[in-house]
Amino acid sequence: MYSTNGNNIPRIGFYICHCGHNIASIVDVVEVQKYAATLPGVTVSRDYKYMCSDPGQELIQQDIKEHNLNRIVVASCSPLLHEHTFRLAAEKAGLNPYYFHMVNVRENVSWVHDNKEQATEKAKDLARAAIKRVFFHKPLEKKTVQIKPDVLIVGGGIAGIHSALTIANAGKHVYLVEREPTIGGHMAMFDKTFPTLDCAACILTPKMSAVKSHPNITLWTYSEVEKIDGFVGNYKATIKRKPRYVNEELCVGCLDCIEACIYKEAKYPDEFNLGLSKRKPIYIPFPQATPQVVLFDPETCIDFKSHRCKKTCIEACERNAIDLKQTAKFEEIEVGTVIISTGFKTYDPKLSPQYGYGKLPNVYTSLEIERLVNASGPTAGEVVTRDGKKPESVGIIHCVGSRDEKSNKWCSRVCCMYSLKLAHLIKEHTGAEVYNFYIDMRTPGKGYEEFYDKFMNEGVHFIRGRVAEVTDWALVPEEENKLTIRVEDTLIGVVRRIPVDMVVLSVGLEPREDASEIRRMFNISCSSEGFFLERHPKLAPVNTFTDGIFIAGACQGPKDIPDTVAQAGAAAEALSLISAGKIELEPNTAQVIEKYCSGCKSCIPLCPYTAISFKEDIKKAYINEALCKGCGTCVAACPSGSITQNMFEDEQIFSEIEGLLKFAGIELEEKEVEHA
Amino acid sequence: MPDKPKIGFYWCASCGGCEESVVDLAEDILMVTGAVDIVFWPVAMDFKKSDVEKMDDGSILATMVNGAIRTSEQEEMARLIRRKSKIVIAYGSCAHLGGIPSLANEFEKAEILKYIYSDAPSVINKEETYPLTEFKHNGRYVTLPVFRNIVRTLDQVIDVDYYLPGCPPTPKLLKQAVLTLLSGELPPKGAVLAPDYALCEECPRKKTKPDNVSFTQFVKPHMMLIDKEKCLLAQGVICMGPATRAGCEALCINGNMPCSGCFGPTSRVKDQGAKILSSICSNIEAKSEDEIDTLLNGIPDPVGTFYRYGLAASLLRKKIQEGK
Amino acid sequence: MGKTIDVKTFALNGTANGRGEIHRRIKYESELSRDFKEKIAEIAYGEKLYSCIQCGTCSATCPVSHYMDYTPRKIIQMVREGFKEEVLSSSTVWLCASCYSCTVECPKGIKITDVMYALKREAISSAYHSKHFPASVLANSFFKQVLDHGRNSEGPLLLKMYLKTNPFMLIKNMKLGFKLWKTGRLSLKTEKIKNKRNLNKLLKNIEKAEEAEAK
Amino acid sequence: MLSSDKKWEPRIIAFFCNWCTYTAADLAGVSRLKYAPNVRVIRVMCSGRVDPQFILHVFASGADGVLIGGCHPGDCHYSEGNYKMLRRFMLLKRMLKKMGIEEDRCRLEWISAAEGEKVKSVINDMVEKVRKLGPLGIPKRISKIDKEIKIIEKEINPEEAVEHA
Amino acid sequence: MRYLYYPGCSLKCTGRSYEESLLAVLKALKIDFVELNDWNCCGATAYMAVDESKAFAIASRNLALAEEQFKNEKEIHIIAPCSACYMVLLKTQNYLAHNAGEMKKIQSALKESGLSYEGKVKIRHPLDVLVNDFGLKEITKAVKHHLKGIKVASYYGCQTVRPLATFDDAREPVSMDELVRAIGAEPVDWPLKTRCCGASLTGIIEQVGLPLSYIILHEAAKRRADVVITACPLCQFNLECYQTEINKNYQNDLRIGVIYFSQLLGLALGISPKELGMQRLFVKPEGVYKAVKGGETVYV
Repeated sequence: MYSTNGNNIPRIGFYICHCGHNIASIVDVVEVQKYAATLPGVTVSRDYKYMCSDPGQELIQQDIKEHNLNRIVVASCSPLLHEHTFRLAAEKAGLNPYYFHMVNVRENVSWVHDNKEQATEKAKDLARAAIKRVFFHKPLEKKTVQIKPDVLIVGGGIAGIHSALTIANAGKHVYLVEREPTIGGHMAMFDKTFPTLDCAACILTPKMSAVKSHPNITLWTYSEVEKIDGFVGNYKATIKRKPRYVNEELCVGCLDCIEACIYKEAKYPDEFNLGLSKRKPIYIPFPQATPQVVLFDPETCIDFKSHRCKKTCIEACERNAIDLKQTAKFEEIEVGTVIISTGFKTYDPKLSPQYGYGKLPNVYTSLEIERLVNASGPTAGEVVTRDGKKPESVGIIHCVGSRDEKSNKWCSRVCCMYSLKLAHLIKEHTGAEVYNFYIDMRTPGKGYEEFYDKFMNEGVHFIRGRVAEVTDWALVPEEENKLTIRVEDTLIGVVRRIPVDMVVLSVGLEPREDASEIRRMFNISCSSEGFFLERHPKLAPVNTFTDGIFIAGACQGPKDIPDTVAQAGAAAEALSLISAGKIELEPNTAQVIEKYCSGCKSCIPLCPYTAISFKEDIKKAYINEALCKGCGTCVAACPSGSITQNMFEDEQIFSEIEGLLKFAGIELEEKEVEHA
Repeated sequence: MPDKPKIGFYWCASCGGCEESVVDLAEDILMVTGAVDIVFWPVAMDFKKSDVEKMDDGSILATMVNGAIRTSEQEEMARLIRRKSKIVIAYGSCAHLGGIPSLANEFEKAEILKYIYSDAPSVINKEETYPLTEFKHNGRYVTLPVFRNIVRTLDQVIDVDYYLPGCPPTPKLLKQAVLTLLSGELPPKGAVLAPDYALCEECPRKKTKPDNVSFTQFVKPHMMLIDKEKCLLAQGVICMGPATRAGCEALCINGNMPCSGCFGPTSRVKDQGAKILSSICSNIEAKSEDEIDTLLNGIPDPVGTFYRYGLAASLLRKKIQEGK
Repeated sequence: MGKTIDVKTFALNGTANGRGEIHRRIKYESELSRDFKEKIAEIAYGEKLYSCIQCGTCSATCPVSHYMDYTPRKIIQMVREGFKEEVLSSSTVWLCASCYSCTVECPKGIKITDVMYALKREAISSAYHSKHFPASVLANSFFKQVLDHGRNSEGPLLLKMYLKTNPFMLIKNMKLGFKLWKTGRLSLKTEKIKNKRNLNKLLKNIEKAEEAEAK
Repeated sequence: MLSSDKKWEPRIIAFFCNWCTYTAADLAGVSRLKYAPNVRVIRVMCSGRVDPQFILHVFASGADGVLIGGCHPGDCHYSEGNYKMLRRFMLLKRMLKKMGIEEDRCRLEWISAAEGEKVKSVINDMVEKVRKLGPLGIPKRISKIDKEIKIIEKEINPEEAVEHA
Repeated sequence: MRYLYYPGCSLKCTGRSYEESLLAVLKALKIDFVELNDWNCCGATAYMAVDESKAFAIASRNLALAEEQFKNEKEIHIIAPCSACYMVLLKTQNYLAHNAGEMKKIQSALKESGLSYEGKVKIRHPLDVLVNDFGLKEITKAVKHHLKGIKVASYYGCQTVRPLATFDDAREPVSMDELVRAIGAEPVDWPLKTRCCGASLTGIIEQVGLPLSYIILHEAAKRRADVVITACPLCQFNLECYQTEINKNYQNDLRIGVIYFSQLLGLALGISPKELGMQRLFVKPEGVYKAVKGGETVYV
């Protein structure tokens, strides 16, 4: 057990951090330190350059021992950042870590105010409130829960695939759930990858088949997470497996059924090729699709519409794999951790009508060009315009749907590099004059600037200017029957009109449309642009605010392939949790004080986790601590004040309020110190 | 036999019901009068202030003061009693929490006087005559007590040792209190001499309360036929029971009326009204602001409903006067 | 300021016809007006000009930028950097036709048309303003007419402008004017509002408020 | 010794839920957004923990305003704590109005973890609105009223006055 | 609902036929309106170039007059047909709504001159009123001559949809095209709907202004438009009255009718060209006249 250092009389250690200049440049830390020293209960008051550093922590530990401190208050950054650090420091010195309280004078004070005097006043108030609050702190025991070893990964793009393999190779079981009929994500659509220009399929397909054949991976494609409940270490998920109308176990991917389909010609737009080619109602997304299983599109299959098809496909299947009566299946699984790697979507350039996408046929998105230049794409790698002509000149417009207040404010990070790649590939395939229109060229990364340099030497035009419009009206004869790009060549300061045969819009990366639903389902947050929010950009980049839920890849923000793969860190985090076997949770649970509870049942329906039940034998409410997650709603609602919450007791909050308001010029009576 | 302990009763701003409750002891009053000397009880016996002033300080064992403090005279008497008594007990809701009189704290003193002396429909006061605290009559000054700006609980004026809650306290509680006093085994100072759990605990309808009270409407008792068996909250009637100290043995509920909160909150609650509000509102079913709003129209007077006996003792104490 | 070692423009020997003129293209910090950008940023949403990324969308979308001596993009940068003299004496601000396409297209939400208005006002109140540039004369004549009559009468307005700037234009446009007059689309009558006093009072009050504000 | 002699500044206490609004306030900090220094934040796990007693206590202790920040409806980390707060808040507001406390002094806002900008605008807006309303100063008002008993105490019974201060 | 009508200076002069045709259309469709009493110049673009505060002040006088004249009406909607007036009034209103300091200043200045403005006015473009309040279906019902077979290039100009209008898209406006479709004609899909006509530059710096008008007319003709319709008196003036000058300068034989959308609509509604002020045109829109004469007459 921890020493309480004779906690009947609080002996408080108060520490304020300079955080270099971060705090000290706005808050007069010495003044706060001196002021705190005058407050009742404060035994030691210090200011220090970096409280979170080792010497800073040692300072606290030494004081605990030397001055017999039994309460610690540190005024520094946000508790979301370093509360844990300081608790640990106190614990190491033998003090129960819950005798510690943190004051946020950085994010809440020095970073958001510029009036030094007022900021210092505010810091003093916050310090006083905390000092008053710790009088009522109590020693608490941490709560630990077991971690189930299985992992759920949502999204089978390169991020999900890589994480799945990492975890599976470590001997843990993975459920990989992918919405589309195949894994591979956006990367499977690419021809080459920058900056090495190696073939995307050559890197990706071996990994895809490794996923399929790995004994530790259960792969569910064409499936979605329907529901998830529970808490870290103990999640229960329901996976909906949409019907493919083909038995996955039986289908070997021979594709005879596709051949046999009564539609002799493919006539429906192929999703994987973005509509640049056609498919039949029974199809496989692309030759290397994993798993190699065909599926039906009930929207276009005659039998689904009229029930009058000859069903030649069924006849053709030797393994009797086709089952037109198949329905959705639901799988229930229990996992300890979840990795969300749902990726991104590209900006819809129809929202920027000045570029004519959807109206002018020879305006393409970069993703469409990826398919066009791809040897296994709709044109077998031949770059031709929609009217079948080889373009003589091509304009690539950067930042479409990026760096624009009207669409997306952010830089999508990958467009400069993939535009360079496409410029090269188009030039290679067609020999056309290629123009790149960019605002700023962003090539930070290993080998990236060299990549840029190479294509400048290849004779690609680089025009610094954001294109105002792509139009089909001609001002001069050379523009007749061409697409004209109007742009200011800002490095020269002259407006130019450049006629081209093909325009490529380098569309930016956006959150998926349903990111918000996923966020709600998994109880995580999104940042303002809609990408999932990491717990901390540097200290916990793949963690979320919900324990046991990690994020990887472009669902967290635009990322290229190397960075996405590097985020297999999410897998490492999951593995480290699994190998620890258990996790400590905040002991901020609520309890009913049995002797005071009148059994009014007001609290029972309030708990979203059904942690509160009514004990029929004694006619009183009871909180199951294992289920309680510490929101405190029942505490606030208990009409007779008979529920308390650890770490957020009424007395603690009342004292915090009083502590804060003493600056109002009202001397509130110091509360009598009460202890259990 | 040594002198019997001396006991006093006094009333301030109250209805007299508390005095009545003493008589409600019935034959037990003989037990009380047998055990103590009642040295001061203006409602029943003719004592003058000067008689009390003559007593030695601390010579009364205990005085039970009922009623809230609204005038200077009540204040003066409270102080006098404090000086003469070893123990002062705030008797009944008014002394304890301000009681019904403290609902006047929803208004300014001037508003009250104006209404009483000129605006009330039964009043004709064309000359706008208002009571004076001092006037000359036949060459002599006559004074009246000052009407204070706020209604106070007894402990907001003097130091109070114990509280006997209720409007009025039940004879059972009074008897227990007297016996406790006489036993000499005194509870800690400041104690409320009633159980420290809420009324539901002793409510006969407790078992009929569903696990999930989800309010879809609020009705006032006169608007419906109340089921005599079923929990009132389950019927949509605002019952203060869950936020009110037990001890009355659910008198009102037995009369098929909801608890209106006269025993005040439990010791762990600072503000009874805020707590019942929190509890009831948390369990409203509606989610949209419009729906919630419509539902809340069923509680037209939240202050009067939730602070019927306790406005003076509430955190806000008094309505904020505008423009200050 | 001390003597400067270089001159702004000089002619090469024997090429004084202007073709061989050489211009100095250096700007010294002392020649800049540092407070210029703040003055311009005072307009509504004016501070947005600080976030210009110099992408040139404004210049590219502008229907008349190819006649301007500095493109709108350059103007923004010059304002930010205090090139007051060049900006206020440029043709750019007077060529702006207020079509607002730059404002709509700007990816950073800069109200470029409003910036141009602010520059027009600055130019008029400063010494850099050309008294004979027709666009500014038109603006001034318009201003005066509305001040005097509350309404604008196109006939007298154009007449005044041509007289002040380029009487030849007047002769050239006589035919058009006659045709307009014949079809009832032009009159030399001056339109007036009834309650002119009310308008004058309003403008006086605004003036007073402005003065009070300036103090 | 503190601000009583200085120019009055609004004093606002805020209760921010740990998951959304407190995180948003951190984001505002990390983004170095500048806002009025009049708000002191108390962190709670969920807006559902905000007991109406806290709000009344804040007012009674001398603050001029209370701001509660929770997750947007549907986004609560604890599923529905914010709704519970909303319901309490709506009745509390009616009650506060009856008790003479202006509507602008008590505010409930949904601010998600991403809305650092909203923390700034809400705080600035609230500080301005409360500034317009002027000080609430309940303790001062009460102590002013309570002077009446002390004065009379001395007049009537000079010797009593000493006993109870 | 009754609307307030704010003509603006141009509609009393070069844009006379815009007023004539618009009012005739409103009357034919039984849209109730009354002219704003003693309105003054909106300030237009030129005023803004000289004095910002005064520009907002004179524009706001109109808004204040509207509030006075319609003080008993529930809603105050001002129809401002001239693009510049529409934009300036809208801008003033927006500016005052978002700038409390300026609003206060203007309010007190107005007050001292016996007026008041509270921000209750809504500024409406006639296109907005016709398409969104009156409704395209109702317009189709009222059509007497379906203008079948004629191709119409809708030209919105700059300030009708930029930068503040909310009734249509600033880059790809469609309301006029929808109107064209509603009266049976065929809208031309072309990219110059909102490109600048040269505005006041055409009159003062011909070398800059004329080419702009030329580009628009050229493209409309190239896309085989029978007529160009506009919603702005200055656009109409530039595109129509300078056609001779344009032909002289750019050696072209351009001859394309440029009329107000209200004139086209008026013809479809069976109003005589004279009532619509079409005798004032320099370039007669022959194609349109033919369609009216030859088109089937529908009696409702």
